[in-house]
Amino acid sequence: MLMRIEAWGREEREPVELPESVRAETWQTLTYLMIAGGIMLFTTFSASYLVRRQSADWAPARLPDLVWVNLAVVGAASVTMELARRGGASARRWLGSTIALGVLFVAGQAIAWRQLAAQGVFLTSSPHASFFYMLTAVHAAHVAAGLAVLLAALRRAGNGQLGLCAAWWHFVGAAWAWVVMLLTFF
Amino acid sequence: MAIAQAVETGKAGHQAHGRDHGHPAGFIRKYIFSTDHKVIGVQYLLMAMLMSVVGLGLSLWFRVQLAWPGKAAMTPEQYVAIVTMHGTIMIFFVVSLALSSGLGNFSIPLQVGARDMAYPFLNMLSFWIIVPASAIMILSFFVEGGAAAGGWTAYPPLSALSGFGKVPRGSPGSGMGQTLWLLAMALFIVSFTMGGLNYVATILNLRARGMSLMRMPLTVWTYFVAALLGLLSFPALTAAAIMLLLDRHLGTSFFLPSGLVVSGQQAANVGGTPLLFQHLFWFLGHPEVYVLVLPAIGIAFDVIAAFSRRPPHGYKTSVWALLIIAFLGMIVWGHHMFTSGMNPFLGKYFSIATLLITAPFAVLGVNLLASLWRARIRFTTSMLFALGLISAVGTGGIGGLFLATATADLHFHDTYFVVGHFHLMIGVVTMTGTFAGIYYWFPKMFGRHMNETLGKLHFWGTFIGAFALFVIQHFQGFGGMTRRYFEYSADYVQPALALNPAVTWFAFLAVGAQIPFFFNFFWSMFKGKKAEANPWEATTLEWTTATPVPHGNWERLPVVSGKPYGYAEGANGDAHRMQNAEA
Amino acid sequence: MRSQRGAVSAWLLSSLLILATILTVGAFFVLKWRPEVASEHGRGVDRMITYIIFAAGFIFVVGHLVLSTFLVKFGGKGTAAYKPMTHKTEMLFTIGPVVFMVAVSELGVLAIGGPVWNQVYTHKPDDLVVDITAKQYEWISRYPGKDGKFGRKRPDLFDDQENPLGLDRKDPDAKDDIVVRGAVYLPVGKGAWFNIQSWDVLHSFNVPVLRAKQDAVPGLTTHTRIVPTAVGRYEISCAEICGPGHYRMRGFVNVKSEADFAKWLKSQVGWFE
Amino acid sequence: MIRVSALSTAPLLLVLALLGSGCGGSDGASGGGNKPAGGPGGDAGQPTGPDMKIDAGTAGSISGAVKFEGTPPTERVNSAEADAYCHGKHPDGIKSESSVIGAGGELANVFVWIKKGITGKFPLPSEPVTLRQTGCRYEPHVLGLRNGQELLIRNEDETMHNVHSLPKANEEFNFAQTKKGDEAKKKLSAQEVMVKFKCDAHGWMSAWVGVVNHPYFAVTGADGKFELKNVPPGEYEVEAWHEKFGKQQQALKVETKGDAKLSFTFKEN
Repeated sequence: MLMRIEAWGREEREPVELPESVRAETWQTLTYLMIAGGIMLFTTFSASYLVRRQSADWAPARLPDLVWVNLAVVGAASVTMELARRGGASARRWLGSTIALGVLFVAGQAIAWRQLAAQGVFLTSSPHASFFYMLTAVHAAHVAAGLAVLLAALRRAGNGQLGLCAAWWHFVGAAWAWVVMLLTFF
Repeated sequence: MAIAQAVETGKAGHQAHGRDHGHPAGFIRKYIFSTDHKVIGVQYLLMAMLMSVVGLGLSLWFRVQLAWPGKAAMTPEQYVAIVTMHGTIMIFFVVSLALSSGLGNFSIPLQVGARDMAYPFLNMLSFWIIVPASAIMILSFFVEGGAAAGGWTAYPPLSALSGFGKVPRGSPGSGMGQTLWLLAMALFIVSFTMGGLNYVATILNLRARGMSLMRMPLTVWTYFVAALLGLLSFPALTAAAIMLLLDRHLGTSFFLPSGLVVSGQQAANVGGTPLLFQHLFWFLGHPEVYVLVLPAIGIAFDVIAAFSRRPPHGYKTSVWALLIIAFLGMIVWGHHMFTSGMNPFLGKYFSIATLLITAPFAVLGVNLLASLWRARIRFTTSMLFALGLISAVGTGGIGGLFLATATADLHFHDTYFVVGHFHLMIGVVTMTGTFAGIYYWFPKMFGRHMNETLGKLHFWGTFIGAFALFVIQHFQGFGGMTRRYFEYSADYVQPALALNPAVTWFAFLAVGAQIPFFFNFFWSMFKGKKAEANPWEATTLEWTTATPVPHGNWERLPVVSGKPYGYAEGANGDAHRMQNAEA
Repeated sequence: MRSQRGAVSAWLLSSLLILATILTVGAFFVLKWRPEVASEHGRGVDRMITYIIFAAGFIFVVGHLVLSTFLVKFGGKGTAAYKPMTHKTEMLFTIGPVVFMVAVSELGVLAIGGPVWNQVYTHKPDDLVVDITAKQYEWISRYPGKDGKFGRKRPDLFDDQENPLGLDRKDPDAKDDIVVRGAVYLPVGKGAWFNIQSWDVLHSFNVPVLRAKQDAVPGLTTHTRIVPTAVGRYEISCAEICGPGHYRMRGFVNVKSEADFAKWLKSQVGWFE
Repeated sequence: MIRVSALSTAPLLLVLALLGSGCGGSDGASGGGNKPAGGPGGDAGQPTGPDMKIDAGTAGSISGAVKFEGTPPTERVNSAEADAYCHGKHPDGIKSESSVIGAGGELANVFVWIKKGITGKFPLPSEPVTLRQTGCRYEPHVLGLRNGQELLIRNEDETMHNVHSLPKANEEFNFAQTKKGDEAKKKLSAQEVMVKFKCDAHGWMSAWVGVVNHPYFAVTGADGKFELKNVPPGEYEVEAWHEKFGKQQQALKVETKGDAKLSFTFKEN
């Protein structure tokens, strides 16, 4: 077998690089697909939430006010991301502030967890709390992925190639807005 | 599409490529941690073959128990675990790996005229995540309580009652085995999702110049639709798995309701809804059927075109049928749950919606059949498997009529009718498609032909065995024989029971027929008849490059000038026009 | 040479396909392929199944005949040549199957299946109400006793041997509830409305002869309605995997004449009487 | 188990991380699961200390009887219809064995053992204790054995039984014995009074097993009597356990070569 497929690897030395423009298109496909997958994930969770809340034991707890502050933070991060995307000389600075706001957001979420835990509300306290903890954790994973991407993009900031990073980042922000609305009003 | 640039790079990147300049890359980078889609495709095939030994072995073991109770040295606890693991391994670690991942990886870049997948490194990662996933799946047999035993559908509460913390234990297999099952499935989802991303990006962005969407071979179309379906439906299982894990290990109550009493022990859970899991599971599970079945049909279209020397009938309608199947496939999951206790009104809706899917499937079936009309059929092994697929799609498909009708499902739900039906669809259809693909592309993979005599032996054994085995199971289902039973005692089931030894003998035939295939596969790699670049006189792009396929697939990327199936009547009989032929 | 071998394959495969078709269709005449039916809606279910057998059988037979004919006609010696179909024929071959499939299948489910489906899920006021509780691996039925009321089931009072339904001794509704392990008693010809529950995992209340199948879901009460039409003893088998003992989770539905049923009911004492 | 729960969440988070790795670069998110360690039961296992040698010249005994006062509860009769074999053995139903009381109030199936006062290690008997499944009942209904001693479980019925133990300190087991003559050997390795055994297939079947560190335990017979032999002189606390009427303790002193008398009386609860 090894002999048979010998030829495949014979000329292997450099990976076959795609031209920049094609590469950009594949990134675009990848990003939008992942956003679609992410939307499906949060839709599934939301549907589960709406089903689960019909049980007799449903008792919505008041979320810490901090989640609204966090919403504002993530909103601001979207704005700075948008400014960074526009490019220009200050793009890197805007991207830096986006990352800072992102970190602040995650930290804020962690504090919100601790506030809730201090009130004696834990993962298993009520179904509403279970959803809160689970959804924030799942969402934080998405934010963390976004932050990693932004950090990687910091080098390239300024040459106007932040469109896809921005798309993901806006998705993450919108997802949090949706989660907060869901947990508060439904 | 920026194909032109790709061609330019192709020129630039490969002008220096020649035998003399080749640096032999290290063995490990070439064959183990290779990023070449062709190597990865073969790796997937080998992995699937390895797992099929386990999965099929398990099935023979419990078939012996079913036909001759007590002769198989098996306890009821082992039985449920074995049935569960057979289902999981065969669906996710054999069929998915061989068909979706294996042949998909090998054929997609070659058929669209790309040098490799869009993300070769991600591709390699996808494969290497499957290795620990497979290992974990198999190792779960050896933990306390044995492997997962809640059925491949893993319905809670049985699958959620882990016995960890305050959660009571539902059955021996609900403990560590179920956790490892979930872990392996999580890894599988990661791998399959990354694979799907790669497929879509490759098909959308890396097509050769001139290959519009409507010039793609049907195989590529089916992989494209299947990958999109997978990407949109797997998140539902991901969410369900997260909630199930939380229920199992951290004491939440997503799926565990109030008032549970398990083995006399009262559970602390409140308010969960077990039905929710079923909805989420089948929101993935039903599209997953199409994720597996559609590529098999796509391969059959390509194979039938090549060996009947004419373009497949109704290319456009087939593509539309695929898209409609994909859409409808996402909104009919509830037909798996007619008797589950969901609202009877929903049952009616799902029944009506599901029966609509018969229409696009009928179009595919008619197109497959009509592709033989006025053809000049060459009966190679590959073609035989594709023809077998037509029969299996028809037979399995009409079984779906019974199950999709809620009223009839009152009798058929969870009987061997279901077993026979889904084995025909995601067992026989997928595997005949896979084998058709393997015999078809083997010369391209290894530069040698597979032995035709052994191949025919393989086909006849597989087809006769599998067809008889699963059609008889339909009759057992008519007789009301329930699934997942270790032994039977009821009066009404006795006539159905009498068919069990026959089913087992046919199972031995179908599985035994794989022995010549395994032998043929490895023997032909070294000793098979040498193959030229286009041995089948087929027209799609993979046959335009040299055999064995060089790294990067083409010296110069092909430029597509026409439809994928340029078969026609020529002056001296057959004629064919390659897809990249100059106009 | 290729064409000769091709001819062999063509004949082999097409005769095999025709043989398979004949055997499959013939099996319906030879085999006792479904249990007798002993319920009102069960006859409807069978009517539905028969309808689909004819519809599906038609597709199955025609499809395989066409396939076999094509194999022989166009396989082997290269006699035929490809000419594309006209657009019109092609559309005909697309719209035809679509209309046929949709008409046949939807007509069946709407005209025959729908009414039967409704029959199974409609509670009529004078139905006998029976409470079924499933647990690993037993079926326990309950009748409301003289007062016609079911007592509440309390998980905290559950005891496998002493109180498998968790009834409260002090609850007057529960006191006279009649509890039967492993068996259900029904009068023939009278509608019975089932409340089905489960203590632990999913089970499915499955009585093939009565064509009844309804999952027992913990935390939920599911329903089904049965009108038995023949006196007899019909086995309940669990149809939803519930653990290693799934296969032996048995029970019996005893359908009795009205007089015998009344006699049986009278002979029963309440769980706490 | 704990480690795996953490492990199994990690890949899920990884999926999300990968789904999220927009334009290159990914992040290995790590999952954390926390769960209180340790199961119930506390310190299980064999007792430590020196091997005990009983001096036959000084050892005494404890004996007595257990009575029940009040109206005996009515015995429940369960239909065995679902199982043809059991139905054949008990066409009129199977009586529950939860309270077996003689005409004079003699209470059978009471487990009597020395709860406090015994230390040290005793040699294990090599022969196993047998728990039979016969006539769709467990035989005996209540039994005792030493921890670490072999328990032989045998199916003597022509039907499938399922042996399911519901311990708190020991390891749970749950397995089927599908045919007559099936045997299984099990060991319970921690002291536990009592472990309930049930058959998932036949809801009326139950057995109770007392697992004790030392050899001083007994089960009352139909006459309500028990005897603990070869007890070294000393002060002890003796417990009597009944599945329906609960537990009682009494302290007593065993003199050299003396026979200490004990009587327990259970009342309706």
